[in-house]
Amino acid sequence: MMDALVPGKPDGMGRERETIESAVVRFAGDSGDGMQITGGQFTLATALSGNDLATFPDFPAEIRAPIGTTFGVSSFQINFGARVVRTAGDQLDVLVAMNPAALIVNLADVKPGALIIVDENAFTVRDIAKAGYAENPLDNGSLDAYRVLRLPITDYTMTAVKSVEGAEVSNKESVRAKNMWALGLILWLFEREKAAVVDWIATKFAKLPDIARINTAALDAGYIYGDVTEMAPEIHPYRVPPAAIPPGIYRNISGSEAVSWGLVAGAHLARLKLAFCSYPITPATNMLHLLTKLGKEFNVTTFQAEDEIAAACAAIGASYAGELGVTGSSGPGVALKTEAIGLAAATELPLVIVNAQRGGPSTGLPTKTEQSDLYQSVWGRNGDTPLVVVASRSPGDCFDTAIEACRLAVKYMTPVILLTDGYLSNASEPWHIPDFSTYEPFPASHAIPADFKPYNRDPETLARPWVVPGTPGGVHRIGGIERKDGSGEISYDADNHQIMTDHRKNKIDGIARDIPDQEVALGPVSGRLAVVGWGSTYGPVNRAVDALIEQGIEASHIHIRHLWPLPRNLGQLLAGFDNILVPEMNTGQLATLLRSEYQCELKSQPKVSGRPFRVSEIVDAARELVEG
Amino acid sequence: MMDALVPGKPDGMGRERETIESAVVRFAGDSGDGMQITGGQFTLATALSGNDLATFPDFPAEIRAPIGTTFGVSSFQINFGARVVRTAGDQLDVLVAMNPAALIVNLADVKPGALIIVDENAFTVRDIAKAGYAENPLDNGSLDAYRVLRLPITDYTMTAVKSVEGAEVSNKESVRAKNMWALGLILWLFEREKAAVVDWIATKFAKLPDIARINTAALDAGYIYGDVTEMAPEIHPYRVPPAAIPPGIYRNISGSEAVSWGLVAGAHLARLKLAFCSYPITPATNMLHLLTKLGKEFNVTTFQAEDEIAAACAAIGASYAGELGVTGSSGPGVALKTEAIGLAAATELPLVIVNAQRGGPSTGLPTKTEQSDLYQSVWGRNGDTPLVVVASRSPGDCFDTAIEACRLAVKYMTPVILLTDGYLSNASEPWHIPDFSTYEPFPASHAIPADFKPYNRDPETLARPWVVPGTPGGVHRIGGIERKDGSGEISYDADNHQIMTDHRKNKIDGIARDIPDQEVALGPVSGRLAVVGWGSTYGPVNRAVDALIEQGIEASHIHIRHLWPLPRNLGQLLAGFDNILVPEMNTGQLATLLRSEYQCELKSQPKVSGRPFRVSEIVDAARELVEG
Amino acid sequence: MNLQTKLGAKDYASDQEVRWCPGCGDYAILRAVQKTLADNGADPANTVFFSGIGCASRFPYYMETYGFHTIHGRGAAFATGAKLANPDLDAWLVAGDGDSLAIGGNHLLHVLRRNVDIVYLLFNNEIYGLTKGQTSPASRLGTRSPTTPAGSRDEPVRAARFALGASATFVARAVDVQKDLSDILKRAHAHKGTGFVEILQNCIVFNDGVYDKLSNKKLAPDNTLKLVHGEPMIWGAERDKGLVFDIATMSPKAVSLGEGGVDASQLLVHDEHNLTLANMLATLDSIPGMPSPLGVLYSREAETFEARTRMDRAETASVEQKIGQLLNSGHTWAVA
Amino acid sequence: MNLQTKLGAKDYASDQEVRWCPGCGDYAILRAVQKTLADNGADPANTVFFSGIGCASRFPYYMETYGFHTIHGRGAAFATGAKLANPDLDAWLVAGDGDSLAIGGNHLLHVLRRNVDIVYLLFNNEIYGLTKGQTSPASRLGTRSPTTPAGSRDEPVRAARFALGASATFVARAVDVQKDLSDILKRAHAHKGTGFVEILQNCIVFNDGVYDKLSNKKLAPDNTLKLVHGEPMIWGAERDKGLVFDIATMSPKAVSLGEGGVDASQLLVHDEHNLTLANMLATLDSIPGMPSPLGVLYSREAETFEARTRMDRAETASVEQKIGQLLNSGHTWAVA
Ligand SMILES: Cc1ncc(C[n+]2csc(CCOP(=O)(O)OP(=O)(O)O)c2C)c(N)n1
Ligand SMILES: Cc1ncc(C[n+]2csc(CCOP(=O)(O)OP(=O)(O)O)c2C)c(N)n1
Ligand code: SF4
Ligand code: SF4
Ligand SMILES: [Mg+2]
Ligand SMILES: [Mg+2]
Repeated sequence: MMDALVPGKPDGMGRERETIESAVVRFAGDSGDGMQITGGQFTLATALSGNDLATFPDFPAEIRAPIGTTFGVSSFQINFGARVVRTAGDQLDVLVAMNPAALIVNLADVKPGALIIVDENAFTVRDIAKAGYAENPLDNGSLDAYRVLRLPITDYTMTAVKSVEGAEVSNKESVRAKNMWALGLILWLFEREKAAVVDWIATKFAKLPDIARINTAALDAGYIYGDVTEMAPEIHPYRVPPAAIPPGIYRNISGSEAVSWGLVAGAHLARLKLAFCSYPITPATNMLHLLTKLGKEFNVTTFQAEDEIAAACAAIGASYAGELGVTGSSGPGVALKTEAIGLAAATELPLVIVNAQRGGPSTGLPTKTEQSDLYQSVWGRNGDTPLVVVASRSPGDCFDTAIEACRLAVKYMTPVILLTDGYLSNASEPWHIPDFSTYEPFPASHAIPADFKPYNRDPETLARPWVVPGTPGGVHRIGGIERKDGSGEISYDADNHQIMTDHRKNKIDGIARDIPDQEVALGPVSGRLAVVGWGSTYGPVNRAVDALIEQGIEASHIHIRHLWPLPRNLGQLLAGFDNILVPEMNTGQLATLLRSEYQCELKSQPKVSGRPFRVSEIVDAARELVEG
Repeated sequence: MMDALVPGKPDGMGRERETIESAVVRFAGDSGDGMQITGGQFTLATALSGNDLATFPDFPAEIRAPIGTTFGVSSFQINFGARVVRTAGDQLDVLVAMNPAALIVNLADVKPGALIIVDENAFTVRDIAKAGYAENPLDNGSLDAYRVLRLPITDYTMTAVKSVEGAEVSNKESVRAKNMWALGLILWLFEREKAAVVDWIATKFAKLPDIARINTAALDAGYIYGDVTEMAPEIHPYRVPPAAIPPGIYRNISGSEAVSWGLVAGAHLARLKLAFCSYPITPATNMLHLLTKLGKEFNVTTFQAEDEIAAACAAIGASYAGELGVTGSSGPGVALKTEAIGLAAATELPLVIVNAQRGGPSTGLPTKTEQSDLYQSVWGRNGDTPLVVVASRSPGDCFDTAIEACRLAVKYMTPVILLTDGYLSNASEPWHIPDFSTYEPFPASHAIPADFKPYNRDPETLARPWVVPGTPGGVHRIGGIERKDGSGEISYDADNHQIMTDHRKNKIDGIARDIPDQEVALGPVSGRLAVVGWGSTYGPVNRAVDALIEQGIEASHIHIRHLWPLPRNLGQLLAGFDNILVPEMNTGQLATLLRSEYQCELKSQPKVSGRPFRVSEIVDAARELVEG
Repeated sequence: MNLQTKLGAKDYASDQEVRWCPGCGDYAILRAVQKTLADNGADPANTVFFSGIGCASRFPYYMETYGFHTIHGRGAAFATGAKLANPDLDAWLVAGDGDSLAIGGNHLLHVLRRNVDIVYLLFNNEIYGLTKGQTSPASRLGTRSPTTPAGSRDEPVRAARFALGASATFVARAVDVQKDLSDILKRAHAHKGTGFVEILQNCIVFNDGVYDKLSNKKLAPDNTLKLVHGEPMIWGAERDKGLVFDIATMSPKAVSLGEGGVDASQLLVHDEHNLTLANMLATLDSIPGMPSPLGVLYSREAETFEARTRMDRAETASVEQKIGQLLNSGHTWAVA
Repeated sequence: MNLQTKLGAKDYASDQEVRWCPGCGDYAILRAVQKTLADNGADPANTVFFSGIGCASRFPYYMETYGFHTIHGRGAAFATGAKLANPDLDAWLVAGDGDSLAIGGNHLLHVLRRNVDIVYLLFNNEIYGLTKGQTSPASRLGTRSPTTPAGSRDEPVRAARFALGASATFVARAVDVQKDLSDILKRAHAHKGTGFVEILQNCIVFNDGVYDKLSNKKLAPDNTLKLVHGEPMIWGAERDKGLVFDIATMSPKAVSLGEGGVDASQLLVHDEHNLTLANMLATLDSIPGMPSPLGVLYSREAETFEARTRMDRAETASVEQKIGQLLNSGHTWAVA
């Protein structure tokens, strides 16, 4: 929320900068307008200026939708502030709309009184109609509730480009620089440095110096336009002071990057090579792309399989042969892996399955986020087939949860499902880069224990020994038919099946002893209200609980990272609250899990619109619950 | 339990027949010894004599295991009585063991003091060793706790065969008749008529008259041996008086038959052709075999697909084209169908998935029974993908549940999972043949409604109209990407996704209004103890509750047939009991479901040994629960 | 069904906005298919397009016929099931190379061997379009993509070769922008059984230009061999190149025609029904200097899946009775 | 690894009781494989047998080597993953015809085209043994089974033909009881890449005798053609039949040798490296009167999957450092 605090130092026109605590800005335009780049660069400049921030990119579902259509709109949202930022923001303080389609699609999210900046050159009769407007929205008073800054951005850009002497660029290339003009303006609006962007342009277009020059010119022009133009009094620059951020080295990181790197790190800490076997599927594909880049030097092999089943099987095959097999996919792809995952559970081999969840059911909404694969993760297998489920809460957190998934898979010889989602995959946040040398290794052992039998278990972990083919003296056979306790030979014996089923269950249940007790993320450890969440709703839930506390409502935030087994103290912790609210981006899957485990009364708050929660939605639901 | 009542009429030697209320007999021998046939014929004779009964065949996992090995033992158990019989029996009153392997494998189930009949010719040094005995168990006193009748059955059979004049049969064929000799003896033991067996032999070997004659001779010889031989006084014949069975026409029916016929009946009642698409897997394969036989005249098409995925997809394709698509499989196969089932749920097409459950996880125990796919059925899909789950409770009940599955699939345009299991598939019971003409049809409609849109819903059922390709004027497109409410066009709209998700959920939840309220199978509707079960544990649970009541413990039996959605009154019903015991052949899956729905306190009684519950196990657990 | 007025190609276009990238080869194919339906006088109400998932698989939405956009790789299985239920449907299947040769390879094999009477259009852009440009099993050696930054090194699956190995009864190849594409589609449609057509399709975004040699008007004549049953195999802008078979090496050889060259009468004559020839043609362009054959490589008559599974609906009354009999069959007994 | 004493065939037998039906063709294959390993001096600790599910797939349990009995149809994918992790494993895969050509068809295609360096033994009994006798995709026309009571009418998949269509680099055929089976297995094992061997295996219970013409000592000579690279193709008890290629019809023809017949020099000479020939051989026995070819139909050198994916393990310290650098790469900034 863009709440005024104190006036800041004046801008180039001597205008007072209004100091505000935080702001939410969305860049929106056609897919070809470069909005993701614009957003990314603004994010970087913002991070460098010391704000905390969170971002949310939203891509069109089509590869290349026709220009000017609503389904071709691409946007990038950033929430930044002088305080800790946990979400990409609910409502927009600033919307940059590069064409009518971008305006119509995004208007509903704009706060009344907020600033809307439009490129009026793009509001041609044709494009207005294409967006579905009956008449020009800039002219018919429909935007009266907002502060609208209509600028001929394309014209201004062309002028700026022409000013670059000797630049040989096409008309198309010139027009394309308009995103940099807009970026320049917004940099001015929030008192951000251009330097990093200028550097980036230079690097990016190192081989196309003319393109670099016109883009820099457009950027400068936008910035200068803001700094020196007289604008309506209600349009004035802002200052968002730096946040109190723990000291350290930071970078922006997306969930896709963090989970990929976390897997590399996890395999390394286990002293194994990483065998990442996958089949492309949105939004999981990025992991395959990123890991393919790393390769050899990181002990990473990637394998693009013929389908998801083969990917899962190959990952298990790799684990069988002694490396860390990981497979990544999204809901429908994970569904296909179900049978193979059952084999990994039965043969007790390590396997990490990363599920970047998306809207379901079936093909559903591939480019939208949702967290509706929790049932599938915890319960979605034939037979009594328990395994481990962990979920990441933010882009940066994907790094640590990926390591945790690797640790548990290797230590307990079990499949582990790591849940991320479309939001986490694409969104990025400033990440306090950890000192990797401080991470505790958990080396895997392929050594043959004394009295080796493939299903003799470690008395502590109940894990079986991981003796791999190629090991002299360890020759043995395993398979999916029930195995005899100890020897692992095929056994149809009734009692043995009971014993083995119990072992499998006890092994997974026992992992609860090896994970941290459930903590309260915010608020007291017992009391009037617990808001319980998991996965990527961490941000909005945390912010909502913050707001509730500010509003004088005693509330706590419980965020569950280990979804199976659940932390040992969770039941008791929940019992300490009068009310429990469980917001999730599905029809109530965690709510079902908690009820089944603890028989607790709770209020489920489901939401499946393909978009993250708004803070206000949670606040409202919480107030209703406690105030009745 | 073979409790003596009153003496019956004497046998051929003037021995008193001891009248007993019920008996459990198991025929066990090598796979080649014809034990299934022996058991089947004894079952028939028993049914004809008016007893109620239940049977349990147990096959070896191997196709043809080497002769004389323990893993080659095949057995057939029957429980019959003068009262209603609900289970195949816990402990054996009579064991027929045709070789040492059959003895060693089955001895643990024999009641102390029970009768063991062995073919002592089969107790050769070699076969004794093969079975794993260090010495001949018939000679070392190890069977002192039982009444042992050791007979040279093979020799007796050969003698009988030789007496058949002019029969040209091989030695092998002669020896094979020994199962008929044993059957004859048991027929005598329980005062059963030979006539039906003689008829059956005549029909079966109509083209091999000599074989028919020697088998009949062996049967006679066994019967006469019993009738006229002096045996130790503790070995005497029994009488099991007829049970009070509702009048009507009866037949034996296995679950595989009943479910297959039920599907035919269900499709017929919907006035559709049945398209049964499957891929062989134990124990589901029989359905494909049986339905293939029916074919054309029953409006049945069967399709053996290239894999389970194709089978599910083909079934959905058939439903799309307007017939009733059904796919059958077992746990690992159903796992593979998960993604396709999601599409059926998303496109809202009727689909019945029959899951004949078996021991898991992974390949598990293909030939053993278990009910561990409940999680997978209710929750095992990506996305929020609710569907309907029903379960059969006994072989005969498969007929009606299959019809119910078809009814719900067609009426609500939804996938329905029908759960049976290995026990139900193979076991058979006397079935009161229903008058099929009394079944209410539920004809499907492919008519184009006024204002047709593919996702306009029936206000009552929330089902969409089932307009099929080939229908003039109904041209439209459907698919797995989220569909626009009404038109069904692709829609990435956030609000629409919420609306459609709600529709899908409400549609399935609403089915609770269309299923019978939960009844109590036995005992009062509230009180001290409810034993809650589902699926094939119906028999032992019912019998156990009976026993508890007899023992003076107030108890009720609640058997859940509709597992999703659950009956509307179930929560309230459960709330009326002080204690709830949930025995199931898994690690507690129904218990989880009930807890998650009703937050009720209950005691889970899991069992996963690949064998049905014993009545006594449930009785003991119940007593412990209520008596502490 | 007799349509009162003959429909034009445009009448087969649905009201949905076509959402492929501008310049995508799929547009040309869409037009050719719509033209084919118009020329065939297809009844929209009896025509159904199945598809899997991928850019190509959006196809059904753009056709004013019935359409079922299913799941990735399984379109063939859905179509098979639909034909089981209603053998008279005029069914088409559109599937990408990933859909058909990666995840769907098994279903392609089986739909072909079963000879289900549908038209199978494999849009081969040698890339995964929808998921943004990873190599597909059809990608040629050296294809750079996010999953093969150094260029692909897996031997590509060759669709026509694979189809022949899978006992296909009709195999054709065509280029998206080929003028007479619709003629090939008509042949495929007329074929009783699976009319399998590999359509070489340009993905302008992720794999632009892989078929330039075959689609560019200048280059195509020297690089494509248009197959005509019963005609000698000749190609080249000047129609001066011919194909012969060298029995000593059991291999095809390219020869020059005319002056100083070979006489046309010595050339291999195309015989659609010869499997050995078809197999040879299916791998011809992997030999340097050899053209890429377009047209019908192979066809043979064979019983269709529909002929084997077709079943008339039995009368309700008779089924009712049969079921009653079934329930009462075998050993029954009366309890009074 | 140098084994101190050479192991005999029996040393490769595990202590598990073999549980196939008495008389099953699998026994002979088991013996031949054990002999092959012994002859190869295989290191049991570095040898691993993968399998899917089926009677054939029980194979690994009977070998005193590493073994992984996986899930139905996916053995090839597991083997591929294992070779990705450890390219030096001596890996074998045993899979039935259902396992390979029904549920596993896609993985067979891809393991072949990737040329993963394993031996792929397809036990083809033309039936589903383990599930008690349903037809498999390899069942020939007319096969009666519980799912085809009137006889199967689907065109069978021919394993060798399919493998060639899938770009296999080594394709051989053999009969279970063939004396020199082990020689063929050795060839497959020596091949760099996927050594694909279709072994025609008798299922005595559910499909007894389908290969009688090829395995019966009296009938075999007239019905099998033993392929030898570089040798003319001759068969018959009297070795009086030969194969020629008729260029006019582009088809193989059987001729009589010797007196009044054709001279051996006119016969087709087997060339393992000729794909056209291999394709022809793969369908030869579908022509009435033609023999069934046994031996190596086709082989070619090609880069293996392992050669493409092999990766030495990077040093722990260096990876540690690289990860540190990775985390700190790109735009970073300091907060004080
Ligand atoms: C089960 C499943 N796996 C993966 C995907 C993601 N996916 C969608 S289309 C596609 C491949 C597209 O390539 P292709 O079939 O060649 O079609 P094109 O887009 O090139 O036309 C993939 C991997 C999916 N939708 N479902
Ligand atoms: C996912 C799955 N589907 C089906 C089965 C059942 N099944 C086991 S083996 C088999 C086929 C066996 O035939 P084949 O592969 O030819 O091997 P064979 O037994 O003849 O050696 C089938 C259908 C299974 N185990 N798993
Ligand atoms: S990505 Fe390629 S195949 Fe897909 S629509 Fe765009 S151009 Fe066509
Ligand atoms: S069923 Fe057939 S293949 Fe299987 S073990 Fe028996 S004989 Fe062999
Ligand atoms: Mg493609
Ligand atoms: Mg087989």
